[in-house]
Amino acid sequence: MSMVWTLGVLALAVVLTPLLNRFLGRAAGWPLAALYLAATATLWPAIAEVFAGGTPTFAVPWVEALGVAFALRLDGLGVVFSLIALLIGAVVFVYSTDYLGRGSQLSFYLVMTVFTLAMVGLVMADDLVVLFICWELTSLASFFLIARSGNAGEAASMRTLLLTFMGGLALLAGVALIVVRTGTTNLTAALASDVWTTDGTFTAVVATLVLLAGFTKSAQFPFHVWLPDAMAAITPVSAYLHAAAVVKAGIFLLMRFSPAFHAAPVWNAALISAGLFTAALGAWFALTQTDLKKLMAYSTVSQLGLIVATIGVGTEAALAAAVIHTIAHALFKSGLFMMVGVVDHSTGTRDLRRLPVLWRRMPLSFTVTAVGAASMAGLPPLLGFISKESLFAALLDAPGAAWTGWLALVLAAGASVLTFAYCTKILFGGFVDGRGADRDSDHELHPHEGVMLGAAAVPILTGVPLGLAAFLLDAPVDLATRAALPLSDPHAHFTLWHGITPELIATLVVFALGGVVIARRAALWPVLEAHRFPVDGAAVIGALHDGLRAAARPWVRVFVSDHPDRHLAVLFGAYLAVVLPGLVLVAPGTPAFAVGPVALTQPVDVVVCLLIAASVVCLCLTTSRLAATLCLSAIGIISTVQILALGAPDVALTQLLVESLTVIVIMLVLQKLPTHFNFKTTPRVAKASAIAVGMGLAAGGATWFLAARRPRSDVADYYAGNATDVTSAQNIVNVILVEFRALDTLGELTVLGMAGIAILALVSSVRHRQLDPSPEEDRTHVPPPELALRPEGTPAHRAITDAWSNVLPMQLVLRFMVPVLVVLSALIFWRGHNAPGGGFIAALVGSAVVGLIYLSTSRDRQIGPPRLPIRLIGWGVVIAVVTGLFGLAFASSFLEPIHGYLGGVHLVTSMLFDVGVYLAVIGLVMLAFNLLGTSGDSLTRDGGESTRERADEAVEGELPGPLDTVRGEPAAAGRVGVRSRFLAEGTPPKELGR
Amino acid sequence: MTGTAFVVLEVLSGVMVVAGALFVLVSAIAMLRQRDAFARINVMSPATGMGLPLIVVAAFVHRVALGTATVTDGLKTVVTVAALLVVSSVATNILARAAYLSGAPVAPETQPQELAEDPRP
Amino acid sequence: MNPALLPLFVAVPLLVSGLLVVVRHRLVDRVAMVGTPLVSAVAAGALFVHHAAEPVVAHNVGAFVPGVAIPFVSDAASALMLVLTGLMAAAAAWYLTLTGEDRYRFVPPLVVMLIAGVNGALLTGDLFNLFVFVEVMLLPSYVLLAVTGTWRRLGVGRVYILVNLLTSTFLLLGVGFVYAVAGTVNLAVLQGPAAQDPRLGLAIGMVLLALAVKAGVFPVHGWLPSAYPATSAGIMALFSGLHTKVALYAIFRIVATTYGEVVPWVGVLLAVVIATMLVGAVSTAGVGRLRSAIAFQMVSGIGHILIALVVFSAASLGAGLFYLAHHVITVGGLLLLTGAIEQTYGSGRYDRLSGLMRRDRVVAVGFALGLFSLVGLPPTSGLWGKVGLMRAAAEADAGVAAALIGAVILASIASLMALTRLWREVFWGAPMDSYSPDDPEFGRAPRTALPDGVRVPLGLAAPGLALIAVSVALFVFAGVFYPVAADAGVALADATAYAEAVLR
Amino acid sequence: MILAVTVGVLVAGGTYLLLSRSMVRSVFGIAVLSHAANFVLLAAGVPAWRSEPLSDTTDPALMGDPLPMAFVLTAIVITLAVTVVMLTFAVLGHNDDTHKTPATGETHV
Amino acid sequence: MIVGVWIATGILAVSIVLGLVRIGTATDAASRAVVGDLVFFSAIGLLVLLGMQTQSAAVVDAAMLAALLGILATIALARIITRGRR
Amino acid sequence: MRVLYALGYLVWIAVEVVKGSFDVARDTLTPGVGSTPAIVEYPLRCRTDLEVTVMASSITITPGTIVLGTASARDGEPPVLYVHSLYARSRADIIAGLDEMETRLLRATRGRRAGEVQAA
Ligand code: NA
Ligand code: NA
Repeated sequence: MSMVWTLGVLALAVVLTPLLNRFLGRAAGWPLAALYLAATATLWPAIAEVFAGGTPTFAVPWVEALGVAFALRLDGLGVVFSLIALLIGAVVFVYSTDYLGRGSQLSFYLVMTVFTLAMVGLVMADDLVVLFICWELTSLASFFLIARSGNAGEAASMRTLLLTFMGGLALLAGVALIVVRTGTTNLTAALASDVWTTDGTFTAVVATLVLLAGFTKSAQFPFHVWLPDAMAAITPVSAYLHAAAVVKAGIFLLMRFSPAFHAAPVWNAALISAGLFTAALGAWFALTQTDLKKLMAYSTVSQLGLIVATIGVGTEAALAAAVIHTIAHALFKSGLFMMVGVVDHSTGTRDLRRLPVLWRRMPLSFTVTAVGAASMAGLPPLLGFISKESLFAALLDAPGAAWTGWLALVLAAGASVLTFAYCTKILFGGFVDGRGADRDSDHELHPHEGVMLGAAAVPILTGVPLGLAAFLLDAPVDLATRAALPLSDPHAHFTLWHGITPELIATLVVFALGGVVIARRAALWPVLEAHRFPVDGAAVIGALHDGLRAAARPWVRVFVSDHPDRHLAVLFGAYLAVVLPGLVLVAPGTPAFAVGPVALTQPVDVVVCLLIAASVVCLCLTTSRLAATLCLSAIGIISTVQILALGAPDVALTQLLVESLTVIVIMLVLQKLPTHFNFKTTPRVAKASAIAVGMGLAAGGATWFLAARRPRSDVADYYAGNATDVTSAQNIVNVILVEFRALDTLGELTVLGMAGIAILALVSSVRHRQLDPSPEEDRTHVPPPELALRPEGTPAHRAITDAWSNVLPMQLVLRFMVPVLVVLSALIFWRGHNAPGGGFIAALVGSAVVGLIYLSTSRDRQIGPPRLPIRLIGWGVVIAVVTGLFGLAFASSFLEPIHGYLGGVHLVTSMLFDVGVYLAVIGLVMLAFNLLGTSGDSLTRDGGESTRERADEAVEGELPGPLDTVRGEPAAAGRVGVRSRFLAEGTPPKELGR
Repeated sequence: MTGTAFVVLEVLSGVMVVAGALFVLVSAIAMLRQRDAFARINVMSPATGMGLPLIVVAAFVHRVALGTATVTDGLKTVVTVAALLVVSSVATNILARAAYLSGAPVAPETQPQELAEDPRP
Repeated sequence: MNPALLPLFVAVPLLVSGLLVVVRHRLVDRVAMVGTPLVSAVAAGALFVHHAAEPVVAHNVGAFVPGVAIPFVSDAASALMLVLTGLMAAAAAWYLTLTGEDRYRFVPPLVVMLIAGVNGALLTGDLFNLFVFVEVMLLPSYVLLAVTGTWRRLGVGRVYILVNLLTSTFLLLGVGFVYAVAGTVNLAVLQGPAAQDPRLGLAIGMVLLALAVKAGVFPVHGWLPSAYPATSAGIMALFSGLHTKVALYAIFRIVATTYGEVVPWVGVLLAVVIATMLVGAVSTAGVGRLRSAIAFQMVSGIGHILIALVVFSAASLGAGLFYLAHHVITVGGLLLLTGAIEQTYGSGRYDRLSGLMRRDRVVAVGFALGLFSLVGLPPTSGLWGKVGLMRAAAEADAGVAAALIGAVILASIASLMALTRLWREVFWGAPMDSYSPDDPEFGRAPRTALPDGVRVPLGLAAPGLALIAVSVALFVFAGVFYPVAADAGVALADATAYAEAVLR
Repeated sequence: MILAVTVGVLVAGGTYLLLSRSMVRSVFGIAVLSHAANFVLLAAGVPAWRSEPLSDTTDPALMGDPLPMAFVLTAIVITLAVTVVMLTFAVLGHNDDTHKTPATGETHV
Repeated sequence: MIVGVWIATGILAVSIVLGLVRIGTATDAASRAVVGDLVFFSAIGLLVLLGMQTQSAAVVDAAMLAALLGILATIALARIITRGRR
Repeated sequence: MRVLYALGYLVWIAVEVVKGSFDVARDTLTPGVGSTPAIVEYPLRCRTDLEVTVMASSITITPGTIVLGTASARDGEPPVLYVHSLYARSRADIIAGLDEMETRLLRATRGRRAGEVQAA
């Protein structure tokens, strides 16, 4: 419970931060530091329990479906790392109160407190997923803290985020593998699993993933690049995150998983080699820096390398050494970072080449820095000396052949020589040499020591007593070691004097070489600084970004296009890829063709096939839009023949009517388009033909191998045997449509009706001049041809140009035909249940009437009252649905037909359903004619209606004013009839359709 | 339906369909051979005026022979033939005028051409 | 519960849609457009709860014989999808009322019709009926895509309609072949035999191919990033939550019933899934508009969701469905926020936006959380989505698991890199002092000074922020929400119960 | 099964048309493909049973499968609906050339 | 009868093919339109011939509707060749 | 009486259609182009719209002739048809044929005497 309190206090700090910041500004650091100390205090009972040999735990379920619990557990590792996080955090907050500018520092304090919460959660987590979440949160907090420092920080923070994100993914993958393999998300249970000893491959894979995660965060080569980048963040952030916390999260992770991996060869090899290489590289880079803070960053990289290498050794002594060096490093490095801030604030620069001689003016700062640098360099009697000795000793035990230990020691010693050198550079370059003293007098020196120096001194000076009384650390380090190696029984004994040992000799060699460096430094620094490594991490990540964009472009270019044919070609390719191999696979096992009452292939099928082939060829080859339309029409009608030959009269009638209507609508549209296809739109013949032939083979082959190779289906038998009994109707296809599968029909009628609404909405969304461009603007405008015609006023001229006299015979015919068609439509509607017909076919006949009337007038007019179509559609859908709801309300199911008798006539509610169908179809057809039928000619005439106007009227009703043109034309005397004499009198009649 | 009548009607319907089809073929070939759109419209008549009505009537005769014909069928056949003869010709007039209006070229052999030249100069 | 009520999920929206065509009143339009999906979601929520007692609810519409009638079937999976699509549609509709797009002609009835189609497609147990409802979904989509957005919408409208129609034709062909081989298109009757009969397998493969196109799976994904960004943000958000997801659900459902756990062609499937994840993620880096980037993230997300199909277990299906839910909400939120930005500054192009972090802090924070969610960072639903999928992937055979995990990692890295660029170019940098809105016709307009005080109105950003808040809630209360998806996964995996309920 | 050949021819033609950059040709392509799909559905009903499914005139044992016929009817009508919508797309802007869509100079990404 | 029907079917098929050839080769829209009409009616002829073989109940209706629709098509063709001028 | 004339007219038209069809067939199936196209103006005696309609329809249904345009009456001029003829030998032949047709038609619509009315 104590752990929860700790987290609670930290969460309270997060919550209080806005308030504290508001009232105290940068001084909010004081109460926050106090809260951190309070958090430490609340943790004390748990720490005591750990010292007593226990492991306090806490768990509440979180996502039980995944087995995830909010589980905490404190052990030696947790104690060490949480104390580092809390105490250094408190110190840094105190430091910040002086370091930060006056005024609000909300984002700094807020993210810092969130970070601490996540960090402490991370080290206490006893659930793999919780651990992962805290891990990611520390990454995010780190990212935000870098990002908040303006332009320089933004780029750097992105790189940091990317690298730590990669590590997070590796960790997540590792966690997923562990969870699935061990069946638990509990960290302790998972680490205790025997899979780590029994399955070497699995262990190696997971170990690799975990160490990758650890490497990214603890800045190991090649992921070290983010840390120098992160120096864009302000100094308190670096002192906390980049010395004590975030980077230590990586170390923590490696130690946390040591129980599972410490004996895995991959683990040992990777950690030791990467660690030592990083140690050397970091130290070398540190030496080449002139920015004190960057120098510190590379120094951190180097120090962490040593720790990682030591963890990789995996022995008891090694882990103990790693723990103590972690503590030592956290102390001196956070202090040193803070000292850089002191120098920076005092001089206005961190550049070693610009700093004046400081040690005389700032003796306290010089002293504290000297102690910190000495600790880092490993000078006795400081803690750094003890920890480095331990590291050297531990590395000697490196697994493998005997020479590996020696090699490791030599490498580590080499890195330490460099360490010694850069420590020299920090101290002498920063305080003694004063390379900038004579050059830059513009930087006035304002010693700024106060609170900042005090805060920096605390961790550094803590290293002095701890070095002298190192035995104090024996117990905590033992506990931590035991946590990292559960089966061990460590008894660390830290002391300044171990006797003459290899590590002592190595240390002495380091000191000796270091002395040489001090002596020769004036010559050495410029040489080193001039030879910076040419490639830096920012460039590498920049190149990665560029590479990704370069890689992305082709994928975008190939697959994103405004040209439909490109997309369709891909679709066809996919279809071929699926179907052709599929056919090859299924062909061998294909059963024989079905044998039924008649032969599977009838002679008429062959005729149809040939005619369709001819029409298709013509359709594909012609460049005339009209010819293409006629070929399409031919295909449609020949298909009707085939459908009828297959015994589907309803389908045949529907097909015939639909085909005709479609072709007529196409023709309406074609009057506005160029007469011929642009040759540029013709597909590349070879390529398109190849795809087309392939598709033909695929679809034809699939029909050949999949269809007609079984007897008539059970469902068909059911319909043939029972449909009439169930529905008392003889036309089975019709009752399937309106009863058995009325739901399909409901969907279909909605689609059909709403297609009318669709075109209305589409047309409404387009500007007038795009809908009906003026002849000048219309690229497709074809001027009226020069006609060989006698002059205006002659009967010959009128015979061709007068529309009304030429359509009059048709108007007369329609007077007879329309009633016939209407009656026919009604009959077809009525008989649908028992003979080919029904709502659709009847409606299509009705639509033919609409079409005839629309096309047979002398001028292009809207047909019917303007708002009628949308009403028909809307009410059509409503009637159909309501009929269905009747079934639900008064029978047992939606769309269930209810039978009844009215005056002896058998009635079914499905007929009402058919009414809905009828209305919707008529509505669509009227809208299609009205909206697509306008032509350039109808617009140029006086009183012509534009498409836009028709769309508006279809929605709003007849519009008054200047648009009210067609209605304004002179009223005609009457309609054409058997006795009328309009032609003889020379006056136009009133035409149908209005 | 007696056997003889059946045979007669069946033969009749067979002859009628072949004759009808031939008229359609004549129109089709004429389409290829005529010189302008107006001539082509003109030679549609054998198909719509003779060919199709023959076929439609033959179908009815066939049903009569089989004994499946009904009065409704007869009525529909009449309507169909009427539509093909009357309504279709009215529509053809509209097409012919539209052809002229669309600027379709008139064969130069056309003499006289009184839409272009005044017959009473 | 009376199973006969299931068709109301279709009937009510259709009725409302029909009425909205006739009755045109602004308030009625708005209430119906937002309310219909919301009511549908609430009803589906009740249905989901009911499934604890009765796992599968099935009804043969019209009360005809099972196997002949069209069955409507609901289980935890379909109920979850209904809830999700309903909520997403309601959020998008809400946004449309804020931008005023609901006043474009017939947008409300078309949106409601879309809901009807979605609900029907989610509930039907009949392949041909699925085709019909897919068409009911698509018809309004063609229009909605093309009536809002820039003038380019008309061009891509052609792409969208042609791709979808060709795909529908493929679907119809596939359904035809299924009937040709099996003599039925009833999923319950089809349960099981596909694994034994390769001919049926091929037919179902054709159906799945068509659905894969509609879902936006590589290599037939191109239409999605081509078409979606050209329409308005609200419509894109609506589509993003409905179309591809319904297709994914149908894929899951069909595979679950016809194949069960013997998923065929795992190698091919694996390659396709991995390619979808990677191509979507990598392509995100190749664009310069907010919504194009999100469109590619949608593609990548679809690949992620399909991991469940590769692994195919109740747990993995649960993970896939959770990821689906997370993705719908996150992408929807981001799109609506983008919409608010576009509406305010006239453009969604990286090069015309800058420094929004300082101008519009709340929107920026919401957007950042959305991006976190996309890449799987806490505290967002994306984290649990990724955890679940990683777990599911780890369940597969070693080789498959390695490939899937590797692909997820690579896709995440590519996404992060692409999205950080987006963030830097749009949200960081100096706040804009002038703007050049995308001209609806020419794409470019002269730069105009940005008046003082121009900010993204919070009211306009509210729907997007609400969805992002849902994403965060899904993170915090994953303990409540994850089991929902897990239950749905269990239901999806139990095809026998499904079939029995239908044929009972 | 000459129907398979018919289907193949129609699909090949439809495919060829869809690969052009003209919206009208594409509409025709879709229409042709729809015919093919209808034939596939009807072939799925096994054309060895071809009598019309009218129970008053036809022996149930000889009847063609009515279910695919109903499917085809539905499909035909849906095709009609979308064809009308496609034609609207083709004619908006008086330019059906999808190579030059009603373009605006905007880029697509 | 059946022989006649087969012969007629063949003749009509030839007519349709000739018509298609003419549609493809015509130079003016009006000619195409009229040939298109002919192809339409020829196909209707085929439909009627098929009906004679199969005793289809729908053929009489189909023929009647086709005759009426053919007229509709003819007028539509008239509209398209004049590009909408009436 | 008129009914008889009407029936007679129908028969006459039917015969004309057959004759014309054979004309077309002969021309089509023999080598060379045997047509002599002409477009002539034909002022009508028909007065009611029905008469004009039937007249125009009859002309068109007869193979060899079609109506290209119909002009309404104006300024005392009667309605005029423009007829395209394929096989007539001369303008006079065409006019004569049309006159005969119109006369027979008018007899059916107006009775025997009306048929004799001469063109204005
Ligand atoms: Na920008
Ligand atoms: Na004629």
